[in-house]
Amino acid sequence: MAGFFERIVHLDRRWIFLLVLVSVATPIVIPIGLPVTTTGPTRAAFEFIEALHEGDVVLISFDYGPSSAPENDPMAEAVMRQCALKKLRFVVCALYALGGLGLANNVVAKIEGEFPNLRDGVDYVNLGYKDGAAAVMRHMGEDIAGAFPTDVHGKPTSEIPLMKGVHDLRQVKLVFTAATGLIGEWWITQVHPQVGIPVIIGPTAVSAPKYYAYLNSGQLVGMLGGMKGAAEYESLLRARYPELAKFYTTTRAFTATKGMDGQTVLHTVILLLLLLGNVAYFRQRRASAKARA
Amino acid sequence: MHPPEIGVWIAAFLTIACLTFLYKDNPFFRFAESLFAGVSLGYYVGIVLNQTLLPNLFAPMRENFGQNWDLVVPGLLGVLLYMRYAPKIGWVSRYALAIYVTYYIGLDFTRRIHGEVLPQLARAILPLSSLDRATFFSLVYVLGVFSVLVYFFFSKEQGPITRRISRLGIWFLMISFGAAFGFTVMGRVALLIGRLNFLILDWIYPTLGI
Amino acid sequence: MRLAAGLSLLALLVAAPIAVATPTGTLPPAPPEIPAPLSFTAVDRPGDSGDAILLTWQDPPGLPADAMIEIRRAQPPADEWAEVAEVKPGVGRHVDTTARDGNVYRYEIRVRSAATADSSGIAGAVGPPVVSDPAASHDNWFRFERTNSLIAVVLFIGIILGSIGVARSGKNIFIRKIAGLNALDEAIGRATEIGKKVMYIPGSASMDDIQSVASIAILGNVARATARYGADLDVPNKDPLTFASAREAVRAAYLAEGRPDLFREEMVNYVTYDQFAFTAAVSARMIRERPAAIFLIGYFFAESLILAETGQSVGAIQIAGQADPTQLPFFVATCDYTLIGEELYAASAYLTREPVLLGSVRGQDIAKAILIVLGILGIVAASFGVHGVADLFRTQ
Amino acid sequence: MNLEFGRVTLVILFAIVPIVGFFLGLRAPALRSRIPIFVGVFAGLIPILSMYVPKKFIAGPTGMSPRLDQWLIILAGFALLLGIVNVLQNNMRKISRREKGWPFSVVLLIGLFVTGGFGVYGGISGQGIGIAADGTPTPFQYVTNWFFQPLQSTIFSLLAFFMASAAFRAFRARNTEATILLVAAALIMMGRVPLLELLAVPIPSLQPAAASASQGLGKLTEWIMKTPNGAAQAGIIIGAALGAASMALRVILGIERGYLGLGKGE
Repeated sequence: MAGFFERIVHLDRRWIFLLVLVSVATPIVIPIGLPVTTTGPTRAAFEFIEALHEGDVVLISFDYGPSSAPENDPMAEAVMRQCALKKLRFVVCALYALGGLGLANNVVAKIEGEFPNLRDGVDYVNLGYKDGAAAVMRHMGEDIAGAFPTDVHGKPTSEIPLMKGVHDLRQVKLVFTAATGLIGEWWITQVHPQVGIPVIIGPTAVSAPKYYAYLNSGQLVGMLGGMKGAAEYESLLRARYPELAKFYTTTRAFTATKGMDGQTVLHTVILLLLLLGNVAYFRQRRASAKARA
Repeated sequence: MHPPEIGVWIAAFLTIACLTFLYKDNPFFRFAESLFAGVSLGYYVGIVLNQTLLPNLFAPMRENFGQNWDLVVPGLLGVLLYMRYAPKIGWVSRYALAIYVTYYIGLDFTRRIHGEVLPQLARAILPLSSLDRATFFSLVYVLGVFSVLVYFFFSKEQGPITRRISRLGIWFLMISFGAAFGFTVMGRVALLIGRLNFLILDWIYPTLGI
Repeated sequence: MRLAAGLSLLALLVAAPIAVATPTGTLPPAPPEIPAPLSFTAVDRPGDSGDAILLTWQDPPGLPADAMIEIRRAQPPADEWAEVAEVKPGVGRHVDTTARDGNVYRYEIRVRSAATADSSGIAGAVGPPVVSDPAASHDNWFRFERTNSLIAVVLFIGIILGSIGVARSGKNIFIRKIAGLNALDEAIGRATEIGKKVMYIPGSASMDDIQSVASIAILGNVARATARYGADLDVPNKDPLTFASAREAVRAAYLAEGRPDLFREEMVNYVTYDQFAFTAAVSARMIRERPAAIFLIGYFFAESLILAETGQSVGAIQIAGQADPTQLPFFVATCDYTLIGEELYAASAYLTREPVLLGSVRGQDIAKAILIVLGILGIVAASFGVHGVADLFRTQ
Repeated sequence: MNLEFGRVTLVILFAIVPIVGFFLGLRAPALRSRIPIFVGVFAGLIPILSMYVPKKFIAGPTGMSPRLDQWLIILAGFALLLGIVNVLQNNMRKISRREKGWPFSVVLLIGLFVTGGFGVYGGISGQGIGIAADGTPTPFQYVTNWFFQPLQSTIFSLLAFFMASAAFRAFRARNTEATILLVAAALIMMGRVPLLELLAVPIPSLQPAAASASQGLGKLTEWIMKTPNGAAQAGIIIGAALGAASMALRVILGIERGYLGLGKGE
């Protein structure tokens, strides 16, 4: 037995890697469908958007790249669906250099397909990508058309019907940033102080803890923390709008809710490993103390 | 269902080659890693040229030189960076670096005090008068902020009281680190889910015709 | 279409006073009177960069339920009124950001009831207008709402410069032990003994982040130690400007130690600009070359754990350092020592013991002490029911 | 020619002064470091002033601070070539000396030239680097989609494995601090996912209890993240901000100048 624990304490990490691979791959092939409990920051974000009025303008900023797409894509999709259902008008932009635009285009195309009534330029507009995130944000605070002279199709921003009456961020009711790194934080530390616009952030799980400080200080309205936050948002959305269920139950497409199955299994596996590691550690320590005595 | 296109096969091969690094270093990984280093650098050549230099430097100068004549200067400063390869006058590259660094550091300076120190302090000023759960939570918060700050005192030898407070600060730090670690596992698993989704849903299933 | 609406508006405007003057009964009932907004002013918006005029007013009592406030503007001497905005009641202010500096404007404000005929009986009836004094926008010299932040900045600069002055005058300054920095020499020494290299990664950020600047300062000290011991140094870089700085710093360190012969250009090398391509290449380098000591100091992002776990698996002594809290948990879990937060910035003072640097660390401590005292005073005041203490520190 | 005050000042400070400095520096070596530091003081003061002085010439949309921002984005663009030169030097050397693993240097250079070539072609031809006018991806986009992005995402996803191995090794209750770390991590991991529900799957009668316990755990997680974690983060942020601001001051004033390769008193 002591030999077993000895081996566990110094376990080759490749066994752990194998375990991780198996426990994440299995639920993709065989889904479980576990329930999701919602948390305060996500509910705050959801209710804030719910309280907006028809015709209000929301800015959705794609501040992430393909590497965090499994986390951020479902957030952007969920918020856009909510805007479409509530008839909020949304302005899309991308400030992340490495593929933010491609992701924005994908998500917009997907939502266009789901809501055929949406009119480009009237109900939403895709302004495309602009380099120099912080400077662009500050510029948008003063003049959106100045920061983005044309939309993604090359149409002058000032001629787009939606942008009539939307000169700068002061006429926008909310910024939602799906973000992987610093850019999301700049919305809070630079744009929010500049124009006082409410900000909701959808950060990757890793940066989420940092934003609690901003939630506490009131600089942030709400937050969708990582894939769990996205899954929570999906479940809030499905509860409020049953007509959305069809987007969240197809077998081929990926949703954050499905991702949570793999998450749960792997979290369980890691916790069991922690338990095993500690039991082994104490057994071994006792054994070596005995040996010394 | 169409069989996956050649691009999917390339991506699948590179994905698996990278994953083999977990087992051990091997020629497939080394191939993928070298290719990645080259492709990524080439990628940024394309990105920087098309998304930074063309729209910010060349296009404005070509379209309206009168308004943008001053952009000659950053172009020249950019060239100065390469002067380090000229042995005698390598020192002129310092100008470019000094301007770049101090501008952003200046920007950072006010951002730290204006955007971080003051708002975070404002947040820690909480009334602790009533006896309820909210006050207890506020007290925990206040203790946390100030004990961590005490831990960061460098120039004063710790007395018995400050030593205890700073120990408390370390405990708060440990809670925070543990919590943040646990919180992050999710995000990382999400990435792996993304890759395995690709391998299973976009490559294996279509190849097998499922 | 718009012309027709305008004409009918005009007709209404003309008709309204007549309707009031006529005795009731002979004509259809008079429309409910629409009140005019009160205390309307138009002034330059204070504390901005110009091109904006601030309009303020008070909603009059007895507004129709669906009324809007209509704002128009004219440029004297011309008397053509152009619509600027229509806002909901209850706001009481509007900023006209379409104004241009150097122009003089007059603004007119009036209440417009609903445009549809069925809600109040009259289609788009408007109340009497109130016209402002002429106003012009200009840029200003100070943002008053940032007074608190300016005071803080000035105070901070004063404290730091004062402490540096005191330190320069020769006062001895104590600095507490920082374990990660004590281990630095030991790690380099061990690398020299077993003939393996020392790897120093100055983060993934460019020189626009101050953590990179701090890391380069520490790198200077590490390079001096490797020059002294004769250990091999390897500094792979992600950012080209950090790379340029790092090379200068290492070269200067070898020169300062009198060992320019040991300095090789390849010690500080560039890998690639992509975060993960960099990570893959450097991790692979760790596995292949098995450095004895690895320093991960600077601003790291998600790559932190891949680098540190790989470094751990090759058995290197690892010292990490980062001021931003996001990656600290991973460094704490995988590295032997971690410089946490402010420790990163105190490091160069600790390593060099230069009075100027020690003085500024002392200044930071004084600033912290003041913050703690202010915080506690604020909490006491807030607990005794003084409102708005925290607002003194909120910035805009 | 736009000769706004702010713009002309920028050109004088950051072009004329360096040019004069260059010629002076040829004769007086001491000025080779002093004038760059002097210029740096101004570059550092501009953004600080623009924070409080909203005058057009400094903080307006084309004022000194935003304009300098635009300048430096361009400067940073030039810097990439600095790195590329170094990569070429290092790999060419490996290839010419037939150092161990030199074929991989060939792979690297092919990747660099092909991808970079597509990017340059896209820029010069006006085709761009995204989707071409006919809706097909440009060659650059093709390489991005099927080479660059899968590689990037896969290396990123290695973190899932490393999280597990790091947690297993590091989270052991060796002492008080390590125990706190372990307990906090374990609690949060439990609270973040419907783990109790998963464990209750085989026993249906326990499921409601598991759900409510899970809800409670979720609340606890939220509290830990918000209160003790939020407090520690705020403490780190405040301390680090003071350290950063003090360092910034030293850099702007030219006291700290290791980043220029200048030691004390050089």
